Amino acid sequence: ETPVKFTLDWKFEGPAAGFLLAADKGYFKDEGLDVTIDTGNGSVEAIPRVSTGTYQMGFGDINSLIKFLDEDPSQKVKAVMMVYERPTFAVVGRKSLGVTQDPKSLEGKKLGAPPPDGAFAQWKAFKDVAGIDDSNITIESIGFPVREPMLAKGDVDAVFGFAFSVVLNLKAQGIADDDIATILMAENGLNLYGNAVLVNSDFAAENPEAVKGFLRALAKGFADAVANPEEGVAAVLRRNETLDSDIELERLHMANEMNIKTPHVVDNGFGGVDMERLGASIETLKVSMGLKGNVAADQVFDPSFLPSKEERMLP
Amino acid sequence: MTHLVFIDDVDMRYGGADGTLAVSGLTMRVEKGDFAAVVGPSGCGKSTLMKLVTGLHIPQAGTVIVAGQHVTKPVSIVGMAFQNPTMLPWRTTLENILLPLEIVEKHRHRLRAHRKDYVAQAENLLELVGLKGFGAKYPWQLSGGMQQRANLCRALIHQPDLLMLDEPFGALDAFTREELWCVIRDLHAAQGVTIILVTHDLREASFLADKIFVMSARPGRIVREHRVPFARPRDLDLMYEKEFNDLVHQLHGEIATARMAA
Amino acid sequence: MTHLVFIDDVDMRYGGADGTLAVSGLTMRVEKGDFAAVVGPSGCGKSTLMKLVTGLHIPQAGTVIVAGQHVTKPVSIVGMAFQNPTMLPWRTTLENILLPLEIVEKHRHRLRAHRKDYVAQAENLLELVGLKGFGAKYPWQLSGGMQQRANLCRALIHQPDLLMLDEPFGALDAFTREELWCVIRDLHAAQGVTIILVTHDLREASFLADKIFVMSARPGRIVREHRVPFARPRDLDLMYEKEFNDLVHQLHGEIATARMAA
Amino acid sequence: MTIVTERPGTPAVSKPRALRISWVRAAPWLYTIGLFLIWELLVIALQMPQTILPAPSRIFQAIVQYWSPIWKNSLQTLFTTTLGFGLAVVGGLAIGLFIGWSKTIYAGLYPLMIGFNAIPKVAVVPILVIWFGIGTIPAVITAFLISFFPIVVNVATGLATIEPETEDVLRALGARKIDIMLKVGVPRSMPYFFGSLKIAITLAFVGSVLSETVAANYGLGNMMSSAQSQFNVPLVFAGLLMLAVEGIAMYALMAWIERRMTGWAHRSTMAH
Amino acid sequence: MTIVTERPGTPAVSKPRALRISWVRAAPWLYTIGLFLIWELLVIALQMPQTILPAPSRIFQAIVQYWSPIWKNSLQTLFTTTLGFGLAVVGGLAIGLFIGWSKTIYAGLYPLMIGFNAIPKVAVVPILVIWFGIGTIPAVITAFLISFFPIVVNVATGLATIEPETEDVLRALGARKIDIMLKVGVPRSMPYFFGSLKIAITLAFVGSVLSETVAANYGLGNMMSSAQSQFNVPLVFAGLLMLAVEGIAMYALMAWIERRMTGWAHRSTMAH
Ligand SMILES: Nc1ncnc2c1ncn2[C@@H]1O[C@H](COP(=O)(O)OP(=O)(O)OP(=O)(O)O)[C@@H](O)[C@H]1O
Ligand SMILES: Nc1ncnc2c1ncn2[C@@H]1O[C@H](COP(=O)(O)OP(=O)(O)OP(=O)(O)O)[C@@H](O)[C@H]1O
Ligand SMILES: [Mg+2]
Ligand SMILES: [Mg+2]
Repeated sequence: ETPVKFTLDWKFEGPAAGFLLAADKGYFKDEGLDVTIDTGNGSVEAIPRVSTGTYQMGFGDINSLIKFLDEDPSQKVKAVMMVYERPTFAVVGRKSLGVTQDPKSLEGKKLGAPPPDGAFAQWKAFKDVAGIDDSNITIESIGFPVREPMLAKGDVDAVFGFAFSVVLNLKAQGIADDDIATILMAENGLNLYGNAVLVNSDFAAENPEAVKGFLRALAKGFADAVANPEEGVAAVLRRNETLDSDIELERLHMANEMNIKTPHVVDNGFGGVDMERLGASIETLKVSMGLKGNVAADQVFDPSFLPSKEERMLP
Repeated sequence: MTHLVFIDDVDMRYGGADGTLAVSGLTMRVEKGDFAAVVGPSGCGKSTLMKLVTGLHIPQAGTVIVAGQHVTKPVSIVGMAFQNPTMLPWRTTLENILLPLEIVEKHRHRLRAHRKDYVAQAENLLELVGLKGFGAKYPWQLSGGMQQRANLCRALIHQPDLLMLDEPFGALDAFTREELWCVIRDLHAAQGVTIILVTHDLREASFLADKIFVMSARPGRIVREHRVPFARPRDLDLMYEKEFNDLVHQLHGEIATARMAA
Repeated sequence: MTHLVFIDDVDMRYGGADGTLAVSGLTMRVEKGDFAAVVGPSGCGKSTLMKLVTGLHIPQAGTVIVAGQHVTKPVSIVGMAFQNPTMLPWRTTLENILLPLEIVEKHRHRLRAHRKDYVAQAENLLELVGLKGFGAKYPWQLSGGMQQRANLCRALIHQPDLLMLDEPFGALDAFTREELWCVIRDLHAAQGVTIILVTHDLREASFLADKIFVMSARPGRIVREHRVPFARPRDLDLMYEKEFNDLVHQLHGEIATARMAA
Repeated sequence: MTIVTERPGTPAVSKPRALRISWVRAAPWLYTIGLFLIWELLVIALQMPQTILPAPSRIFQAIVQYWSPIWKNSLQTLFTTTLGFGLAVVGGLAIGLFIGWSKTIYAGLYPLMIGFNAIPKVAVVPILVIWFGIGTIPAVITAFLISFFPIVVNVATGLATIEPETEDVLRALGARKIDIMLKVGVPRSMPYFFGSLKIAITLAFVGSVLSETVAANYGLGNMMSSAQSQFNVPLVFAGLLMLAVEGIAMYALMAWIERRMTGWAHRSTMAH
Repeated sequence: MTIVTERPGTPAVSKPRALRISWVRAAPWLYTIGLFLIWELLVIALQMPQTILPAPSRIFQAIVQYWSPIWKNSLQTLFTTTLGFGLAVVGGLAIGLFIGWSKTIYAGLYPLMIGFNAIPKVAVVPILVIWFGIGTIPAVITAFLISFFPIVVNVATGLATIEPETEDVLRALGARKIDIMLKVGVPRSMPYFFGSLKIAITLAFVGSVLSETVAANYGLGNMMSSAQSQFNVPLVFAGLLMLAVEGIAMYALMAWIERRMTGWAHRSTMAH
């Protein structure tokens, strides 16, 4: 068996169900892999973990990966499978504070942003494509632990974050469903990809079969998570007993709906990318993240390990 | 009674009912103006006696009367000095000497207004013990002997009726000690204060005191009281005279017996 | 030369070229088997003298020869004892006494194999100083006087040719001190070891020593050497005899003069 | 631990003595209960939502509800903490002796250590993760890094306070530096060493929890950060409470060890 | 600070003395330079990418390049730290004296403080932010919370080590508890108090940076966490370096104040 250490983007929560199911149902084992899945500390931190070879594979934000490779193209990491076909990047506000589904409603508001947040990183590009005038917008730098409580208290009018985290956390804070306004950046002109499976390029070069097997198993895992979210949530709860299964189920539903089983995926299968769109998103990132122009799409994403399209269709 | 200190059949036990019985059946009288010395084997309760007189400890049985009053709380008419000078290192020598005035009821309210008088008084005392001009120095800038002199000044500043000295010269070398004997002798002569001196040094007791109380081993009580016959003022050369050595020899024998008995 | 300790015209200055000149022109000889005492005003360089003899300090000028060898590094043929007993509190008294054996080259390699012999020897010493049966106790379980006795045992365990005592009895009460005088007196008689004793107490020096060296004030040198005429063995009652007091009186006068000169 | 004893005025044989001792015994419990009571009342009075500051009753409820994960994660944290603390003990002792060995080494390393100490260890954890992956190892190392400093400083201080006379006695016998170090330096610094363990163990907890928060699948730190991201604030506080309890327990253990191992220092005059 | 002095064998008037003192002086610089050199070489030898562990040369380059933000943020952090530290000084002194006042209070509060100390302050920051908003206030409070403990403990220890004879002298004069406290207790605990400031100030840095990382628009903590998310690792390390420098500088300042204010304690026999 080939040992593979895999790092998630975040803790064991609903959206990680696909990975955990692949492990629990023996899909990895069937491919001759001995996979350890570790929690992560943000979809950005997964990238250096993989590039240094501490983890052979991981799950991280492809936009950050582009930025990472742009800083230093010699880094040994690339994406091999797209999981969030649309990024979960969102600005979530409260209707009672004057924020609606319309991005323009953010003008003149106070927005809370954790500096390491992936959604906030796209703000520059997003405000351009959505035509927001930010001259009256104040941005407060607030950490993850206080993001939703501050929004709930009304200290800020909207916050940046992953839709499925922020919305559910807001509900946990006692904010009513119909008070929450989610502005998904991908639905408002920001044409980016989201989180992808990463691999250490040295590992991929030495064990191409292992990587292929891993992705095959993963496709099955995600298919199961889409088909049977309850089973997915059970796998998550096995690893963290303190979670609330209803909330995780809802979180998984949201991820499936908004990010994983998107219309494009339904048509073209799970896991692949459109190289042109990826190239375009690199152009977008030049605006939002100030890329130097050191990377091209084919350096970032390597589709050669993907299983066939049939194996990648989601139920 | 005309006794300044009157101790009658006192028992004092430390640390509860089954603790150490430090003194038992202790009876002792000191008159106003006396210079009394207390000698005895180590651990016999000499320091305990001091604390009984000053009201730092209250006996379980017996009577302690100081200046006509039953002692039930610390009496503020005494000055004390210990072997360790216990000067506060963050105050100058002068400020150290003035410390009792900040505490004793009688003086604390007058201190601010009459500070100049008090300082003058302290400087008088400093001159008396041979420390003129050292008031502004810190204690740690003085030698051990000088600190002990300042300590005496502190014990005297509030003009106590009674001066209690617990082995004040134990840590000093022989010559400095003799110098301070003379200082104390002169203080006693000049100020007429009553002094009780606890000491291990029989020659010190014989040279300075009018009365020497010899204590038994623990539990301590007074086994013998000597009148010291030498005329005042006394000179250091007294110590090389035969009668002096005979007195010391006798005291020595008595304490040796008291130790044996223990 | 048959002198065990030979100090000739020694200058010793602390802390660099413009530091304190502690002793200057110091000349002194001690013969094997002698009991020498060094007295002098405080700060005159008595402890410095001890450190010169033991090789803890090397003089800037002059010669120090101990047991026929120029002293250029610590000599290991001496035992030392200070006023402060410096027992290691984490070792039992016996282990403290055995400490020098773990260090001195001659013994350290033999210690493990011959431990029993050495322990027996230590217990002999303990008995000699009146501490039989206290070997297993920790130093802090002993009184000050008992610690000082153990300290003497430690100084003697490696059978040094020379025993250096720097005010070993300064912190003790008068009676304990007299007891230890007798202990030292008997040790000297029994073991024939050469002893140099530094002290402030002129009676101690007169009672114990064969020769008394009187030092001047700093920078110290020997101003006078006395032969002590009293026959051995000496008894404590000697101290109440006239000749004894005369010697003490004379020494007293000499040191007073030396102090004045400073 | 107070400047005033019950001597003045009261006879030394006093009945209330036994009573007073038991007050001192009871005080920690009384104060703890008092704290919880005030907290509870404050929460009720101010109508704090439990996502901001849950009442103690709610926290205890969370402890009962989540007892199984709390227990497992506590054990994990205790394990990493103890391991890191163990390393700090060994390393701190060694470095402390090494530093105390020479003035120059001391002068050279001390500022570096201060500088390192002023750096928040959270910043170091990601680097550790990159080298060692997540989980037990970075937590152990963080616990080590955060807790070895007080041990080093204390051991070096112990060496510095050796009485020069003790040294003279040994040097006069021809003792070498290493002899003095082994016979006197090491035992002499033991009370200081054991004294530092109490501080070190609490810091070790902080370190391992910190690291678990950022990089671990298990442990109280992970549990709390996951609960935090779920806004299960009572569970966060339950974790904090467990930490406080573990911290106090280990502190008490260290205090006990200190008393056992260095009784001589407290009974002899050598203690400060 | 070492058990061996240059006494044995060398004449006391020794030429090399001046030289040796300057070695001790130079040691901190030499060791620092040595550390950077080894680090640089290690990075080159192991071919570390700068996104993981940048070489010192790269860090210095980042310091020059980003000097303006580094400088501004450093000032902000220094400001919050100093403020929190100032509060800790006042509060720690007050609580220390209060605790030292009575055995019962001491027994009651001490375990609570240990428990609180075992809680990582990161967990407390979110609560502070919710109460006080982001920015300076929570940073100041975190710095306060993390740094007041050593001050309290030291002040209480100072009170506990008053010589009973000094107390007796005053009590025999009829001094009340408050007199003894003011005349002896407070000044007596000052050396301990000033001694604790050195530790407290480094902890205060840790606290304010921690809080800035979670919730602030300015400060080194905020700068480092944004740099981290930009993969600008040299800037992160530049921030850490600045922190270390500020920490050492403040430590030195506190050590200087300690020497100035409590000279008597070092010159008298009272300092252990
Ligand atoms: N606070 C205390 N608690 C318990 N026992 C005490 C206390 N103080 C003194 N003792 C005991 O009471 C006895 C008498 O002590 P005290 O200090 O009065 O003797 P002393 O004659 O002054 O001794 P020394 O000559 O050594 O100064 C001793 O046995 C001592 O152990
Ligand atoms: N390590 C030192 N550095 C500088 N000066 C010193 C040192 N040790 C002693 N001195 C000085 O040298 C002189 C002689 O000191 P020494 O300790 O030999 O005197 P002493 O006769 O033993 O004094 P005492 O009777 O007080 O023990 C003193 O003036 C002292 O201040
Ligand atoms: Mg006494
Ligand atoms: Mg001396």
